[in-house]
Amino acid sequence: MDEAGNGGGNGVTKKFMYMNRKAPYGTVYALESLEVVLIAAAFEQDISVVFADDGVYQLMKGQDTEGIGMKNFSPAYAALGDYDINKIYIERESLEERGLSLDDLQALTWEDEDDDWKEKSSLHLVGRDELAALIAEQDIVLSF
Amino acid sequence: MDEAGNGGGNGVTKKFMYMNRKAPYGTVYALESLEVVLIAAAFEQDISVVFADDGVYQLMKGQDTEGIGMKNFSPAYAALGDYDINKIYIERESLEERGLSLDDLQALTWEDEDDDWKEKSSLHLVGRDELAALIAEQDIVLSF
Amino acid sequence: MKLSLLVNEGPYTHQASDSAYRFARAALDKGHEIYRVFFYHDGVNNGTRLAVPPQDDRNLSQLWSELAAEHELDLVLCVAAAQRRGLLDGDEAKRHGKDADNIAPGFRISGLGQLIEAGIQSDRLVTFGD
Amino acid sequence: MKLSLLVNEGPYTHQASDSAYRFARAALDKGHEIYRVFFYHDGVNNGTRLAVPPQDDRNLSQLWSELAAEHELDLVLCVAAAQRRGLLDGDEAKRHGKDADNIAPGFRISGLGQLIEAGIQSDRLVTFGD
Amino acid sequence: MLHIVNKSPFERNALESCLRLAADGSAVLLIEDGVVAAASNTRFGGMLADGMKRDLKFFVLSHDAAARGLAPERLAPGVETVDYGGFVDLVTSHDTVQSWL
Amino acid sequence: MLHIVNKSPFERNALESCLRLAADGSAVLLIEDGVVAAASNTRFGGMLADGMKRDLKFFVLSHDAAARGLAPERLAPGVETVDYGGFVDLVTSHDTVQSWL
Repeated sequence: MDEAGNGGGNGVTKKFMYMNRKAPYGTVYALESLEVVLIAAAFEQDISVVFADDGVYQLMKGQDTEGIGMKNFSPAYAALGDYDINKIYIERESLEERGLSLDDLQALTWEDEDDDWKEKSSLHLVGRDELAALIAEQDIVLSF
Repeated sequence: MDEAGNGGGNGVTKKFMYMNRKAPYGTVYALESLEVVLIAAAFEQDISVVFADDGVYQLMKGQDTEGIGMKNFSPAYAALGDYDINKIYIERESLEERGLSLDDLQALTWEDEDDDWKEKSSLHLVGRDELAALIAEQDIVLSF
Repeated sequence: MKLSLLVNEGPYTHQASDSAYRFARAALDKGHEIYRVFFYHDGVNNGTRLAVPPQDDRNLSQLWSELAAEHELDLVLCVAAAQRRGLLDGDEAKRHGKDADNIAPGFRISGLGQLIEAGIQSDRLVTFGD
Repeated sequence: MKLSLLVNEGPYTHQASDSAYRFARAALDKGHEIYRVFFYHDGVNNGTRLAVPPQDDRNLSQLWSELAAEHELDLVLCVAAAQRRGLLDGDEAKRHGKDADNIAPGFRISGLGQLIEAGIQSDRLVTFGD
Repeated sequence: MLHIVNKSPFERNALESCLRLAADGSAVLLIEDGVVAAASNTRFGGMLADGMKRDLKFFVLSHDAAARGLAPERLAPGVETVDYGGFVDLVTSHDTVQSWL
Repeated sequence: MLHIVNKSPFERNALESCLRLAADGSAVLLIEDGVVAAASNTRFGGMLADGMKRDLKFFVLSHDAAARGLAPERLAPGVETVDYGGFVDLVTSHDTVQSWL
């Protein structure tokens, strides 16, 4: 992440949303989106990450990629909390349509510095109206 | 089409079906599928070409690509008849679902050597059951 | 206005690069500034100088190179995506012990931070992809 | 049995090349013959020797090259698709006045007729794509 | 906000997801294969009409519609056409642009 | 005949087109992102059950299901799992193979 050094922010803070709508492994978008978010973490911006449609499969527990010869990158989502990326939204309807619940997804947490470093969940289940409102207030939406 | 020279058939005749399910221009599959069919014409095989789902847009009349800076390859479909490729199937339900009829598609014809070179239509509107039966009797189905 | 573009697919297979190119030209015609064009995923394949499309077809890499030369555009290929897919400049090739490079004039290779920075510095970021 | 494969997408972006590679290995393990692997559309991008994926990731071009060497596989890149996308062997590069080539060992460039011929000569043709 | 959809709604779910998550009053631009959603006599014509009822504005990139043989008179009522210049204007006149890939 | 579907039915129409045009008695193999169609508790579970009534046989590539966290007990009843070797056997035991790209 040597790119982070250049900062580039000039003090501007924008609301960036990363919208993930694809299943992992069938295409590279999930992995390369995560790479963007991890780089973005080093810039002092207001970051949200959304998992909607087939994007919810990216967080499935128990991914085992040995048989397909690809790297299982799902453990890397845990790093989001280390970078204080804790606004992670799961669209409720997408989850339900796939017969899934939050229990099927890996837990993602962060430690709240302002609350005695208490460990809190970064995952927020949102309905579509709430998600629509969140999208509407962004400056940048990147869709993968 | 220098590749055609090698023949390669050794007298074997197989039923090849080329199934087109994508709109033209948004992706290259329609164009590169047509290139395969035109090459395939030189091999002495039993060829069918299908347009189903968004593939039916490939034959739309009046395509004008000047604005998008891409070559309009729709006139090249007319060459299919010159190669005696006359089993061109349009799935009726796909056409209707898109609010289209055969009149919206370019006419494709061939000249029947056994019938005093009469010009005949190569386009056959087939229902899904009929198309399913055609698919089931192929040796090779290539999907684009 | 200051605009940046993100191009996520290679030339020909998807229309993304064509659309982005035409959008860029229209924006420049209207007097806007293109702050950066960032090529990610298969988009890095736009940066090859080895393409030989048919005579009657457009050469997208060349169109981008020409537009960059004319308007001093900043065309950036993501280094990680480019390495995975075999797009290298002279330095990258040397560094990885490869015997050839293939990047086209007007393109440079840099990190993903350049995409984020483009988002911050530009008034708009428009994505073209599959 | 005699099998041929058609690979329509490049490495990494879609799983097609991975799936085809694992299928080919499993078929060879079972004693089948792979008559040909034909790379079309973006599939030609599998044939680059310039890819430098991360250390902990697979290198698909190299995996194909190795499998070809081990089993004398015929790996064919479609010439028209390859030219459009900047995949060239030494002869093609010279013929088109390009200063570099980038094809990997074990791959050769030929016409679409090789796909049809593979369909005719093989007992099965299996397509992997997007 | 400007939403861009470049895929056919017959093939993919991008337009549906876009319409589900676009706030009332947003603009939706159909480009590339997405233009086929704007044809008047398909089930998506109705979906666009429903969108208009909640103040969504629909635009079609004329060049992409022409390439696919969709003449202007085939487009659903209320859909406006723009050229690449109009595309640029839509981008600059909305604060945020989202492409539904 | 063996039909191969590699796309999620939530995202694309490939599975639907396949089921529409596959003759009764065909085999359908779900690979790559297509495996999510085999989860038991979605609307596609019902679509597969309808297919089985007309003698379609459904297979899922186990490695692709595992990669996406779909444990075997999540799969719809009647769906068989195969590994890459089983994929090869499906190809050799059917006269024709069609991939629904």
